[in-house]
This record gives sequence, C-alpha cells and structure tokens, in this order.
Amino acid sequence: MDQLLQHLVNGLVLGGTYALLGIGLTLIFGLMNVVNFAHGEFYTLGAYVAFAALTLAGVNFIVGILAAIVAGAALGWLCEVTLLRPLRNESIDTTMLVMIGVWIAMQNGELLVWGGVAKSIPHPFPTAPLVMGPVAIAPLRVIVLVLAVGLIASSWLLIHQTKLGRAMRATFQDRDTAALMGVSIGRVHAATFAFGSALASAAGALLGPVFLAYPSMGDLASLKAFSVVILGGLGNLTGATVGGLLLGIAEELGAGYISSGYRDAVGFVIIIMVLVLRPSGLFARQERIG
Amino acid sequence: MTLAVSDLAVSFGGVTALDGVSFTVRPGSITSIIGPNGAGKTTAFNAITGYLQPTAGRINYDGAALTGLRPSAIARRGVVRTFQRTSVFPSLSVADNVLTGLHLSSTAGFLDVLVRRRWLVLEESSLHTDVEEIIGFVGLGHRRDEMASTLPYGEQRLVELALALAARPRVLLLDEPGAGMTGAEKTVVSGLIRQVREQGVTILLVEHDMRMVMGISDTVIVLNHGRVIAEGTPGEIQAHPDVIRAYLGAPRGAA
Amino acid sequence: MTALGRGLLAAAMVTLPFWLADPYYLHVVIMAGIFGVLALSLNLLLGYAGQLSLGHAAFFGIGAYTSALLTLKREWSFWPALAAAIALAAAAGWIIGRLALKLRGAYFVLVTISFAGVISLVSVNWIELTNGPLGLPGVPAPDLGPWSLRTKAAYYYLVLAAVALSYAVCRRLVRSRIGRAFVALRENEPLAESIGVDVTHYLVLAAVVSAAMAGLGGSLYAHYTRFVSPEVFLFTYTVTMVIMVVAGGKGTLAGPLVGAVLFTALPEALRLAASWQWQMLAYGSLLVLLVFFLPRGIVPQIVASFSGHPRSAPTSRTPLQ
Amino acid sequence: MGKRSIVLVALVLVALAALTVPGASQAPLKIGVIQPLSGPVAASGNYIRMGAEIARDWINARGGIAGRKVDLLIEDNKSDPKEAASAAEKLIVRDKVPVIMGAWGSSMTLAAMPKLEEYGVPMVVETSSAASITKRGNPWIFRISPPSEMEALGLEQYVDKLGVKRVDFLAVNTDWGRGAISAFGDMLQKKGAAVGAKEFMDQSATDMNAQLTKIKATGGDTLFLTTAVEQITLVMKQAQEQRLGRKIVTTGGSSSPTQLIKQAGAAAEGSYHIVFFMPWFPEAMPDGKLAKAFVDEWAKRGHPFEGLTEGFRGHDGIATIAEAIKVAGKDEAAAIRDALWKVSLMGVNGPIKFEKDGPAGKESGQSKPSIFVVQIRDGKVALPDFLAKK
Repeated sequence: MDQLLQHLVNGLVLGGTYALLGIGLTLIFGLMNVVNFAHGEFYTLGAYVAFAALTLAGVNFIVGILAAIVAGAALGWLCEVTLLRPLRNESIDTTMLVMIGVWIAMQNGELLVWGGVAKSIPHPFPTAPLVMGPVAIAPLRVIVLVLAVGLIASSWLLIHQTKLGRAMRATFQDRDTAALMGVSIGRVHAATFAFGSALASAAGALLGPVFLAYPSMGDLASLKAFSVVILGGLGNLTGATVGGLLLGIAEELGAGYISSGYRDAVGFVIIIMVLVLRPSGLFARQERIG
Repeated sequence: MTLAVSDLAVSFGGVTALDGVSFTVRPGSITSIIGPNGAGKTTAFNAITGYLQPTAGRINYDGAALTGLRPSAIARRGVVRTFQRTSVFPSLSVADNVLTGLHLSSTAGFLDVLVRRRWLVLEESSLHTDVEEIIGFVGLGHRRDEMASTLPYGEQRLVELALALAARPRVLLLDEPGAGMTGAEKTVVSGLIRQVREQGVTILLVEHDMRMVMGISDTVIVLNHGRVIAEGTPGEIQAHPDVIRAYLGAPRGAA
Repeated sequence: MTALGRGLLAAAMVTLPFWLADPYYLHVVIMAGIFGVLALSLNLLLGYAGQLSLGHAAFFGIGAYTSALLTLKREWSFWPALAAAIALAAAAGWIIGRLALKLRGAYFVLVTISFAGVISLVSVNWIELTNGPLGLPGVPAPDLGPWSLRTKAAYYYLVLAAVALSYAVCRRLVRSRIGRAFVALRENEPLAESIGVDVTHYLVLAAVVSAAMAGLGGSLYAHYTRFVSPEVFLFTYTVTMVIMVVAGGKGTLAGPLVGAVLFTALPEALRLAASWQWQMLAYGSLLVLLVFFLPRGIVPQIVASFSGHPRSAPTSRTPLQ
Repeated sequence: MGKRSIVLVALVLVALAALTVPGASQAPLKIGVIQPLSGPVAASGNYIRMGAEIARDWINARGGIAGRKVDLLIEDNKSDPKEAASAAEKLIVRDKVPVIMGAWGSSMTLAAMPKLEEYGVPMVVETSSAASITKRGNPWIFRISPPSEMEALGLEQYVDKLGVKRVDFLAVNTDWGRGAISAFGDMLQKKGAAVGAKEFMDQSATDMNAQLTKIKATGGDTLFLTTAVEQITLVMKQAQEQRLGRKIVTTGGSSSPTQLIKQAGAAAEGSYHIVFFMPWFPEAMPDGKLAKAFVDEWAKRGHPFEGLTEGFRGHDGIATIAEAIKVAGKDEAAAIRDALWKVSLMGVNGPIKFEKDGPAGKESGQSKPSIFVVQIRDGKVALPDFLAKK
C-alpha cells in the first residue's frame, strides 16, 4: 500500500511534465498539421539556455526559466517563418521531413556547442525530501509541478481569453473560414509554433535541474509528447493535460508492478488500445482546440 | 430492379434528420428529391449508399437488402452516387480519374497482376477503350491529360459524373449535379442525364434548380423536416399545396 | 527514360562489381540496395496508398530477426528462412493494415510508432528468444546451391535481384487496377468507395505487401551484416526510410531508389568529406535544404523540369483525419 | 532547370566529389578508431578519443614508431551497430588501416567483428564487456577491458568487507547491464548473499522512481548499479529523494565519481565504485608515473577531470597497438595480430598482456586488467572505508 502511494505520487509528478510537453505539441500538431519531430529539441534548448543563464550569466532560477521561454519562442518563430511558411501548401510528410532535418541538425549542433557530457543545472531549493507519511518527494519536484500547473493554466487562459487564442481556435476549426473572417493565418501559425516551442523550452528549463541536460535528451521527450497528444486528442489542451498525467501514472505502475524492462511498452500499449477503441483520443468528443 | 426505401430514419445525437421516409424509385425513371435546406436529402443519399448507418428502416434494391453494406459493396451492386461537394481524384489526370473509376469493370487480383496473365493485357486495353468512350460522352476529350484539380469547376463536376458512370451504375444517385454551374453547363448536364437514362440507368437526383428538376424528372419526391410531404409528377408537385407552403416558408433563389 | 538509357543503366548494374573494384564502394552500394528495397516497400504504403507508417522498422526488424533466428537456432538454410521472414513480416503488416482501417493520418502514424516500440521492447526483453540487447552474432552467409554468397560481389547480385524483384512487384501493382485502387484511397477515400473500391481489402493488401517487402530487406540485412541486435528497430531506421521516400519522390517508382542511393551515399560521403563533429550536423542541414528546395522530391522535380510542365503538380495533402 | 534544380545538382556534385577524394599518402602509420562520438553515449566515446589522442601525441613526440608518425583515423559509429560495421569497412578498405581500436559498446563491437574476419584486420577492444566477444572464436579480437565476469571476480575479495547480505540490481537494459547483473548476481550468490529485485531502465530513461520504489520494498542492504554516469547521477538523486538508504555499488568503471560528486552532491555520499583507473591518487596505480603523467596531460589539455575514468582506455588501447606495431616491425595486419600475442606493456590501468580465450584454434586475446574500488566520502573520492581502516 505504501508502495502504491509512492508510485502514484511519482506518476503524478512525471505526468505533469509529460502534460507540459504534450500541450505545446498538441497545438502545433492540431492547428498546423505539422508532425514536429523537433519538438524535443526545443525541450533540450530550454535546458541548455537555463544552464547557460544560471551558471554562466549567474541569474536567478526564475529568470533562467524566463530566458528559456523567450529563447524557445524566438527560435520557434524563426523556424516557422523561414522553414514552414514557404512549405505551407505541401503535404504533411514534406513538413515532417523538414522538421526531421531540423531535429538532426539541432541535436548535433548542441553536441558541437556543449559537448556530449551531461550538464547538471543548479537550483536554489533544498535537496532533503519532503516526507508525508510513507511518501517522499523532493522540494524541487513540487516546485516544478506547481510551475507546470501554472504554465498549463496560462496556456488555457491564452487560448480562451485572448484575441490570439480566438484566432487560433477559429483557425483550428476551419482554416479557410477563419481566413475569410480576417484572421491572418500566417501570423496565427507563427504564434502557435512560437508558443508551442516556448512551452517545450519551459519544460526543458524546469526539468533540466531535476534531471540533466544533454544533447539527446529531446528524443524521449518528443516520443512522450506525441503519446500525450494522441491520448488527449489533437488540439485538446484538457486532453493533453489529463493524458499526460494518465501516461505518467500508467508507466509508473507498469514499471512498478509488471516489469521495468517493459516500462515504455506500457505507454505504447495504452496508446494502441486507446486508438483502437477510441480512435480520436480519450477525451475528444469531437476535435476542437481549447 | 427497384430501389425501395422504407421507414428510413436517421438521427445524430438527438437530432432527427430523417423520420420514417419511404419511397420507391421505378426502374428506368428519373426521380428527383427536392426540399428546403436541411430537409434530409443528402442524409438520405448517404444512408442509401452506405456512408451512414440508418437508425431504423430498410433499403432494398433488386429484392436484396442494402442496409448494413459498405459503400463499396453497394457500388458493386450497381448503386452508385456522386457527392454534393466536388469530389475527384485531384492529382490524377482526367483519363486516369476515369480509369480508376473503372475499378469494377476489371477483375484482376493480386496474383493475376504479379504474374501478368495474358488476359490482363486484353482487359487493360479494353479499359482504355472505355475511358475514351466515357470521356467523349461527357465531352472532356480536350481535357483528357489535364490534372483534374486544375480544371474549372463545371468541368470537375463532369469528371465526377464520368467517374460515376465508369462504375457502370444501374441506379445513379446524383447529389446536386448542377450546383455552381452556368446555365449552359446545366443544359449540357441535363442532356447527359437524359442520355444516361436512355441507356437504361435509373436516376435518383437531388437538385435545387427547379427548372432542371421539373424539366427532366418523371417523378418528384418532396422532403421537409425529414419526412416525405409529397410525391408525384412535376406537374402535380408544382400544384401541391404542402409543397408551396414548405417553399414559401423557406423561399430560396437559384441554387 | 529512353530505352537506351534504361539498357545502359541495366548493363551498368549487372557489370558493377567488375568496374567498381573497391569493396568499400561495393559495401555502400549493397547497403543502398537493401535500403532501396525498404524504401520501395514504404513507398507502396506512403506514396501510393497514402498511409504514413512510422513503424516500418518493425517489419524490417521482424524480417531480420526471423531470418537470423531460424538460420542460427533451427539451422534452416537461407532460402526457407528468407521466405519465413517475408511471411512473418507480412503477418505483422496484416495487423497494421487492420488497424489502419480505423485510424488515419496522425493517429495511424502514432499507432505504427507504438507498434514498432512494443516490438522493439520485446526484442530487448525476451532474452530466451532474441538474446536480448546482446543481439545475435554470426548469422550465416547465404548459399545458392553449391555456392556460398559470402563475397561482396555475390551478395551484390543477391541484393540486385531483390531490388529488381521489388521494383517489378511495385511496378506491376502500381500499373494495375490494384495500384489505381491504392491511389484512389490516397486521393479521396469516400470517392474511392463510391466507385466500388473495397477499403478494407486494399489497405490491408498495401500493408501486407509493403511489410513483406520490408521483411525481405530485413533478411538481406541480417545475412549481410551477419549480426542482428535490437537496434534494427531504432526509430532512425524508419526515419531514414521516410527521408529516402519523400526526398526521392513519393508516389513515383524511381523516387525511392534514387532516395536510397543518395541517402546511403551521403553519410558515407560526409564521412570522407568532413570530420565526425560536422557529419550529422551537415546531414541534417542538407536534408532541410533539400526539402526546402525540392519539396516534392527529386524525381518529380526532374520529371517536371524535363517535361516542361509547371512544378505545381499538387500532390494531394495526405489526409490528416 | 530552375534554381532549385541547380542546387540539387550542386548537392549531388559535392557528394560525388567527396566520394572521389583520393586516399592519404602512405607515410604515417595508420590506426583506425571507431567510437560513439554522437548519439546517447557520445560523452564516453569522446573521452576515449581524447585519451587515444594523448597516446598518439606522446608516441609522435618520442619520434613515432621506427621513425614513422602515428595517425589516428577516427570514425563515429553513432551508437548504432550498422554504422560500426560501415565504419570498419571504410577504415579497412578505403583507408587501408592495418589495425583498429573500438567500438565501445558490445553490440557495436559484435557488428564490426565479421568485417575483421573478412579482411583479416585485428581490433583492440577497449570498453566492451560482453563475454561473447572473446568466446565467439574470432582470432582478430584483443580485449583490454574486463568482461563482466572478470570484473565480478575482481570484486569478490571485498564482498565480505562491504557487508553485502541482500542485494538488489538496477541496470541499463543493454548487453552491458544485463551481463553485469548475471555476472555479479552469480558471484554474490556464491558468496552467500541473497538476490532481491533485478530491475532495468531504458538507456534514455530519466525517471527511475518506479524501479526504486520497487527496490525499496525488498528490504535489502546493497544496490548494485550498472549504467552510464548520467543515469547513475539520476538514480542517486532519486534514491535520495525516496530515502532508499542503501549501500550503492556501481560497476563497469564508467561511473566517474568526480562527476557524481559534482552533479549528485550529497546523494552520492558513501557510494562505492568499481573503477579501472584512480585518477585521484594516480600514484597508487601499478605504474604511478605513467598514470600521473596521463592525469597531468589530460588537465593540460583542458579535458574535464571526470572523463579520465573513461579516457585512460583510449590511451591504453593505442599504446597496446603501438607496442604491437613496434614488435611486428611493420604495419601489416597479420603481423600486428601475431605481435599482439607477444606484447607486454604497462598501461595506465596496469600490465597488459593477452591470454587465449574462446574455442581452440580460433582464440581471441583477453588481457586481465586491474580492478579497483573507491568510495565517495565527505564529498571526496577516497579508498573505501574498509581498506582505509586497515
């Protein structure tokens, strides 16, 4: 029983980070129809920017995370404007291929700049665990979970309460109609990609201190983000949030009670089952953004 | 050879689109379904051709049930449709569109194709003859090698008609074949429809253009709010009080 | 291509080991041939039937493992093992094909990734069968009657035959009513159904043939490198196949082969041209440039520039939902 | 032809031009090196490369071998067996190297091995731990790293002092991790310890809480940990968060305690590490002078200190090969192979001398490296408490 509680807490924290990764991707995937294999590279970017800001520039933790968000947004915007915009009328696999190229180039660029050795990102929080009965958790993880929830909430507000969010939702429903209604599709796409990339980058900056920063860290992140998108349904923020948590908890329980060698298989099998039984994701009654 | 629809009902999540519709389509006739927007015309088409499962009711053709069959199986039985929105194979040429449409006119299976049976060559060449014949019939000979998506709208609708004809229908369901066409193009289409009927194909038509409907139909069925409110010859329908009321309630211009 | 060009190409291919004496080049050519089979196979599903499978490495890996296990543990000879590899991969393709019926576009992409992920984890964890992460060394070289196909030149001819066979199968399929049915499904599925194309039958057929061909590639790979490990299921193998197909020109017969040759030679050329730090960076950047300038692939671009048609042949967007 | 076609043609031409660059001239002695320089284990591969470069520069500074300079031809296997085989092919056929050092991971080494047999070129294996490498009967293989069984035997003498009664395992799910679990498991059982959980993690996994929660429930006293230093860091941090409270012993020699102190901090305190090189006290190594010189040179080049526990293997591999070339008196593959049987030298690790291993008539060479145990105490690397007390 104690073990189960600890597994559930572990899964919750892990799932929160999956959710953060999934939200950025679900917007890009759902709204722009781009299979963004470079999503995990923005996650890596965030971790390295945070590392650079915290150790080389010596700023404080929150400023480091903000720097990562700004860098992710800027590079995401640049990427959309220079690479994806000219290819907007091409098929989904053409844009996917371009993002595969970006993925390979970014990862090896990072290897060139930072070397292959993992970097440990400092943080100001105590390392002694918080203990609640049978459950132990590091303070940093609690902070990360809180910040992740905050970021998820701000994303929700952005989508539902701002003009940009309305334009994004309209574009997701029907690009042509949105364009007729005066929405600048180009601007919406650039904003979406920048926003999604910034979220991935923020996730990297948050998780970097929990884990480590190294060039190939984004590969697993991309895979998990895709899984979350599918569990939650394309373009569905709530779905991505709940899907992330579910995936985290399921993996944790799978590794705890079935076999740790098949840990990632648990996630895959859930995805296959969800897709076969409920092809549009767990939460999508009909696809929508928001 | 009769297409018979009985007590057909379709509802989507509480909204009833068709509510106990029954009619029969006489072999060799041109029968039109008319009605205001949202009356359930396209829903009826979708149910008949297997694109959606009716909540209740039966659809029989030639004595056998079509209900529950997949669209491709229904097409194989000779009941073929076109779509309300232009629907072609966009990146194929006109000739390749029609050649693809001749799917049911050929029989080769996987192994036949791999070992390239001798009769296959004959079959392919006869298909190519059919392609020319069908393209000629709809009057797109001058466009045969152009990509379908680059054609003007009216001609794309003709490609669509050619595709449907290539499936060798015995009953042809046309969903607004004249929509978006110029008057001259509509005349051409009406002529084609008549010619198709001359060849023994039963036609079921959904169309908003009353002149076209009244000009070519043998029988007209009027739907409103998911029910049949009238059925008869064009003359009878034009004089039918319920129909006039339905249309006055929702007056409409040319489609 | 003219008949003369085709004849010259065929002659060049058949005589290649005689004028390309350097075994390293021959090695690159053999790898290009194996990947050519894989790219042709993916193209059938992606380029013609319009289903983007990102789990194609699963079929490749299943073929490689089947062939390796049967020759190593059951001491089968190469040819029946090859047949079994093809058959088992085809069976896996059948499963994926059935899934494809319910799932399209992005969802199909994800289910194929997940499928490959599960198979890969099985190969790592089912130690008794697969020897786990250690892999299976010592896969024997194939025999043809009394001759061992141990030498590079002999293996080259085996691979060449496989490429020719795969190409011929693709060509016959594509130019038949079956290929037209594939394309119809890619272009407009409801319309395809309305003219009597049985979606179930043709999607499953496309997946089965494609997977079988990938299984062939896997078996050839196993007996050439003589070593199979769970890395054959790596996502990078699928990515490489997709790069070859899309960059070469999906939905064309020659595109995947051109892509396979180019993208097998490119990393090796970079090996020679740049020090290791820059190789993958250059590879990624070149890929971006290539897609950027030739979004529809090399072969369609060349065809278009020779036939004088405008470039704007809009390949239909692969439907996402 | 549009602008885009021209770009395409240019790309193709660049590729072709690159393919036809002629091979280098014959003068220097060429040694091939195959390492994972990109991909998930790039850090380790690069440390090995740095060590190999030190060995090369030292040899060349001493005037080379019989007046000929040594040239390292370094290839990246991208942590992928296919690439390892391709790299071996390229080195042997294109670059005509008579001897190779490689290829880090066991599956990479195993994939390259058929090429060695095909062309008759020896390879000195510097890192791989799978037993099957020397047991397969490939007479071109000479290994200076210990297979897991040898490593386990090396630890045997300390088991009682470590006080291992109930042991759990957590290892990376690769040949290395699996091999370590079975080798150390056998050895510990023989010594009378009970074996609890055997848990695995994916090479790229970052969250090991599930495994640790499970291990925590077994009530053992020691955790054997086998993986790369990054994952060891994560496991230690997460073990601390979960208050696991076990003795941790890392195996495989890749653990780089210095890096652990830096990155895991207090979480690494008290842990034991099996290493094959002790750069903290080089004087204690079998050849203290050589070890000291290597540590100094490493620092002079600005390489990170934590890379030393990997990097020395690059040095020892190249030193072994250089010695063999010297003994052979020529740079021919078969002569170098024969000479490798005769070499006897001091590496940074200790004496290197090959003994026969594997099926009779087709034996591979296996050297018996020195194995050490260190402990992290008070934020520093020290000899283990049980040795220090003596």
